[in-house]
Amino acid sequence: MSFDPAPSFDIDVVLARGQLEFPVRVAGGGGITALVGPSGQGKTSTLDAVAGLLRPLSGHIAVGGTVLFDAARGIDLPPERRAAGYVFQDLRLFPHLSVADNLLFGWRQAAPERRTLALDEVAGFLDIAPLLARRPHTLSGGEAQRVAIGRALLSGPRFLLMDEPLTALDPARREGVIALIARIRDAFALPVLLVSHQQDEVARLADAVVEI
Amino acid sequence: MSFDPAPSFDIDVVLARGQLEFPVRVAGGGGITALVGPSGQGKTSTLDAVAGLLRPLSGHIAVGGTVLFDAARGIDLPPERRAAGYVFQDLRLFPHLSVADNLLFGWRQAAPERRTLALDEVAGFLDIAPLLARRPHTLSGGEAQRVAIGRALLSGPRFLLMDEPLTALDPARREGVIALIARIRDAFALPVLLVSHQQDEVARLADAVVEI
Amino acid sequence: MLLSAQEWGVVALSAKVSGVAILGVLPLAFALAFALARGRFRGRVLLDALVHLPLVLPPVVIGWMLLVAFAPAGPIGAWLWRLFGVTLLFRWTGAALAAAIMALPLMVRAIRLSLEAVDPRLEQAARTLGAGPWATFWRVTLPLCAPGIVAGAVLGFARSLGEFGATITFVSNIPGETQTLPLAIYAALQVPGSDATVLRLAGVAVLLSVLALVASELLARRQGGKGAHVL
Amino acid sequence: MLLSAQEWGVVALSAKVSGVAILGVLPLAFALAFALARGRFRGRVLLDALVHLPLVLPPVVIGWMLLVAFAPAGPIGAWLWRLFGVTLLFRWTGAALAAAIMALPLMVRAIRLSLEAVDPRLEQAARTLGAGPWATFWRVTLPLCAPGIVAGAVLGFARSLGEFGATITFVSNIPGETQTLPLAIYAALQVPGSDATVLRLAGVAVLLSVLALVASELLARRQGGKGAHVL
Amino acid sequence: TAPAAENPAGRGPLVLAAASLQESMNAAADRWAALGHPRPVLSFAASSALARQIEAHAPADLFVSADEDWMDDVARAGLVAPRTRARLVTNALVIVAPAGSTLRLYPAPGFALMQALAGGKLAMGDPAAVPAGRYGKAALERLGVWNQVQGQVARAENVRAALALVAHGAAPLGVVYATDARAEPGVKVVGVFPAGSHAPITYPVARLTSSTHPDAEKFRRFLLSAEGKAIFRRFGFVAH
Ligand SMILES: Nc1ncnc2c1ncn2[C@@H]1O[C@H](COP(=O)(O)OP(=O)(O)OP(=O)(O)O)[C@@H](O)[C@H]1O
Ligand SMILES: Nc1ncnc2c1ncn2[C@@H]1O[C@H](COP(=O)(O)OP(=O)(O)OP(=O)(O)O)[C@@H](O)[C@H]1O
Ligand SMILES: [Mg+2]
Ligand SMILES: [Mg+2]
Repeated sequence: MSFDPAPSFDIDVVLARGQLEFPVRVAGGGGITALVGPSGQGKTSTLDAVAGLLRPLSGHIAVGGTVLFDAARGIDLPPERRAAGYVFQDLRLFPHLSVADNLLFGWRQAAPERRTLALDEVAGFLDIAPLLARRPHTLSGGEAQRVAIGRALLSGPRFLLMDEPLTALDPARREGVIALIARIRDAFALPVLLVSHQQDEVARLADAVVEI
Repeated sequence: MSFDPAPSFDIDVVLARGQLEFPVRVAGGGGITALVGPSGQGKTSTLDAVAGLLRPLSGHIAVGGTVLFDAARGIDLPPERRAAGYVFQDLRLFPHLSVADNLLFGWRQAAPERRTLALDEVAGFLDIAPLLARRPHTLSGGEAQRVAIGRALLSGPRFLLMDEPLTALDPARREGVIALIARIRDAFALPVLLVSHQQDEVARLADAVVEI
Repeated sequence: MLLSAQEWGVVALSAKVSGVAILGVLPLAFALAFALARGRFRGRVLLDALVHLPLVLPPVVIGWMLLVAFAPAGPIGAWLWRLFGVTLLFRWTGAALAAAIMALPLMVRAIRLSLEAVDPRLEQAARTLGAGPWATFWRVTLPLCAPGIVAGAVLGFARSLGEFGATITFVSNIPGETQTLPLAIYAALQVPGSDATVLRLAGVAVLLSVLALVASELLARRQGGKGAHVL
Repeated sequence: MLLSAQEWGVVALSAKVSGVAILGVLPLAFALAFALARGRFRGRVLLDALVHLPLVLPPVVIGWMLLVAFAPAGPIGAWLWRLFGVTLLFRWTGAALAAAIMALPLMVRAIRLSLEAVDPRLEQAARTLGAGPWATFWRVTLPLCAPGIVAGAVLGFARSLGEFGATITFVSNIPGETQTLPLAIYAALQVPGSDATVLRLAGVAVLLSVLALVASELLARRQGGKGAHVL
Repeated sequence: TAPAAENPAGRGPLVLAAASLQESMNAAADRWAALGHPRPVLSFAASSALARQIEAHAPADLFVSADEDWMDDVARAGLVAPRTRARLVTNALVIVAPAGSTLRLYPAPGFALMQALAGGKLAMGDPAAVPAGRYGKAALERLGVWNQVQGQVARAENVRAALALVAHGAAPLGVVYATDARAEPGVKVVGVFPAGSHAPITYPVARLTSSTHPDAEKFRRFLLSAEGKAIFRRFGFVAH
């Protein structure tokens, strides 16, 4: 595995969800940073904050040297300018679009030079090529999860946020996706923030582990 | 672990989903039967058929000696008379009800003699007691999954259908829930059909493994 | 806003007629919405068209049809009279019937829209939890389409408040019995120089509808608002 | 169904007036629905009440208000005449305006209901995928509330077809220019013994609305039907 | 400056006329067209609606009202062209019953209208709104029976709606114009109010100041001519 020497994720914020307020600090070394911790501790909230969907009460967020949020300096990039490839815990496929249109949703928005991957390639790797014409509600759990991963990868992201992206996959497919993520990280030097409860997964993939 | 000598799940059906038709055969020995297999192979469809949500093209389904479906004999119990405790892969919590009302939804429908568990007990074991007044959309992934498990357990089921019920749980909580499931199986002699991609989970829990 | 005693009577009658009309027709509206949203029977489009009829035809025609049907010698009127000794002609109950019929299509559409948005997977979940079709309906389907029911009721109430053509044609304009606000406004409009009366009565009508709107907003807020999305 | 050439003209005019009214007012209806569903500004209830106004007041009053506003000396009419040299008085465009205003509340409600059912999490997902607020609106929000837009358009079209009171008060009853189906029906109703004409014209109105209904059903089916639930 | 009425070639003057004149005005327009003129464009609605349109400066040529009050209102607004207002026709007030009735009433002071109703409704135009209702109420007051029957009155939107109530058996008796009774085969006249029991029922016509159509005045004069009045008499109006 190749390491990126620059700190990939530099997060130091206070988040609020409902009545709850909690501080989050992540300093990823580069490559894949695993975010682990008990359920309900704020992992998804952290990813939301990095993606620009949850505004922190204070602090700053930088990824690969780019400041996305800084309360003190009044910086708060809107989500669409952060270019996160976010695989949501609850997937959030677009019900009104076919699988192919879901996959290409971000790709079509992206600047041409960021379209580093092609639909066929991703669909092949994720084994979802036969599903392209289907609507999301006809997919099995694991199929939907792979489509969500493919959609994030195809959007030309500058970094990946993956919230338990492999839970619904069988061991063989999980291997394939893990290999794909590792390959993409290396080929495009993409920082990845990965939430996972699977210790083996974390041990095999992560370059750094952050406990929340 | 104590074994039930009667075959718990006796499933021999042909299912149809979309264009697809596939045969499914499960003969569980008793206790917990694990259903494993690649994504999109029909595990969820099988559970739907046992719960009465997907009508097989042909064949029969019996659980613990009770025939739920038999195409030849024209038997097809409606879902509410099958008393399945179904933990859905997509959870399906009721968005208009509080967590407490979600948990008690089946309990309130159940005959008093089937109310073998109490809300406090289940909420305590699943560590969701502080969430009872909340609405489902404010829950984290793991919290929602535990509520879904609790709702199924509280409905006074005659058997459990669990579709990857532990994916969003941290290791500690997963241990707790596994212990709870084992305890319930033993205390009430409940047959359990468990879909899981986690080999360690399957190895530790399952009395029988069926490959699909 | 100062109203005469007689004008207060008109306002009270309007509120009564509209209220009774909407509450009375709500179950029918729901049943029709349900049939149109879920049913897969032949003649669905025909039923749909029938429900829209009161919108498409000028209200006076609807009033005229009601008159023909409910006249003492009419097909329904004769029957009502023989069996129950009641007639709707020239009665406030007839005004309520006219208002209900005119409001029906609006209510059906709103409820239907909400029903079609109910996720059938939640109904399945309720069934596996031991709820039969009826319990599932009461405990899941109905509460999930509450926004549509409230919207339909508000829309229907507003429409009832404004109902004129069918009412005056069917039950005529009898002070204290069938003279609702629009009929009083119409009467004022026919007299040269009574614009002030028209505006005063119109103001009261608007006030009544604002009250209904505010009530519906409060109801919707209590119902939980944004929580209606499936996790 | 045999219509005279003049009656065909009435039917064509009605279709034109209703079609133009609905297509023209649809963007406004959407904007209002959006503001009411999403906006958290002061005066929301007031705006809501204003939108409901055409329902609550008798149509004749709305027609009269339009007449006052769009008269050559009226606040809007004078301005229209000075700037563009047009007047809506006694013109089919005025009939379309009246129909649009009467249909507006129905359309706003239906669209609003659909908008409120759109899952904001999907809009968030679109944003993270690089879609700005506008792209998210066009590619996610708008298609997700298509059922409400179609329902609103159908409801509004039906209401426009039946519009009578505001129209005759605002633009009078001029054959070939403002005499839509309901006005022609009214004219026939005034002549004793012309029940057959009334029924024939009413039949045509119903037929027109059935066509609109069938078109909307086909549109809804193409749009994907049951697929609108979030996974 | 008010927009002038357009006069596209071949289009006649725009005449705003009370709805109860529909058949007779159409016949007059047909006759006028047969004489080689462009057929006038006729718009029928309630007199009140038409008067308000005129007062909003809608570009029209002639106004034929069902009562003098609304014509007065228009005149007060200065919208009637000088010396063009004239009485077009007059009408009589009658009592009608469903066609099969054998009743016969002689409206005179204290006549037995209440008994004739036998608990049913007396259909008439809304006295507060419709001219026919106003005349009817005045006549019944003059004959001293209004106080008895006023609780039984069904006030209809217009006189034709009152007629329909009787024709469909919803009301046993109605007070309508003689012209309406004549046109509806479902009713028969069972009594005629004496002319002195109410103010003369007149239909005024006038040219409007907004009129620009060259035929407008000519058509107005045609309506008031012997030939025009003959047409109105065919429909039961009184015209001298
Ligand atoms: N409505 C539908 N139309 C077409 N195909 C469908 C439909 N519903 C399900 N399928 C297909 O049926 C197959 C079985 O689905 P099922 O959900 O049972 O799989 P599964 O074994 O549970 O998979 P996973 O492990 O990914 O959850 C899948 O290939 C799925 O794509
Ligand atoms: N709208 C809300 N109102 C109240 N509390 C909320 C709301 N949204 C989230 N929370 C709470 O915030 C906490 C953090 O949630 P978050 O989803 O970030 O947890 P998580 O670490 O991702 O958990 P999991 O592993 O279960 O997915 C949880 O305790 C959750 O209950
Ligand atoms: Mg989470
Ligand atoms: Mg599955």
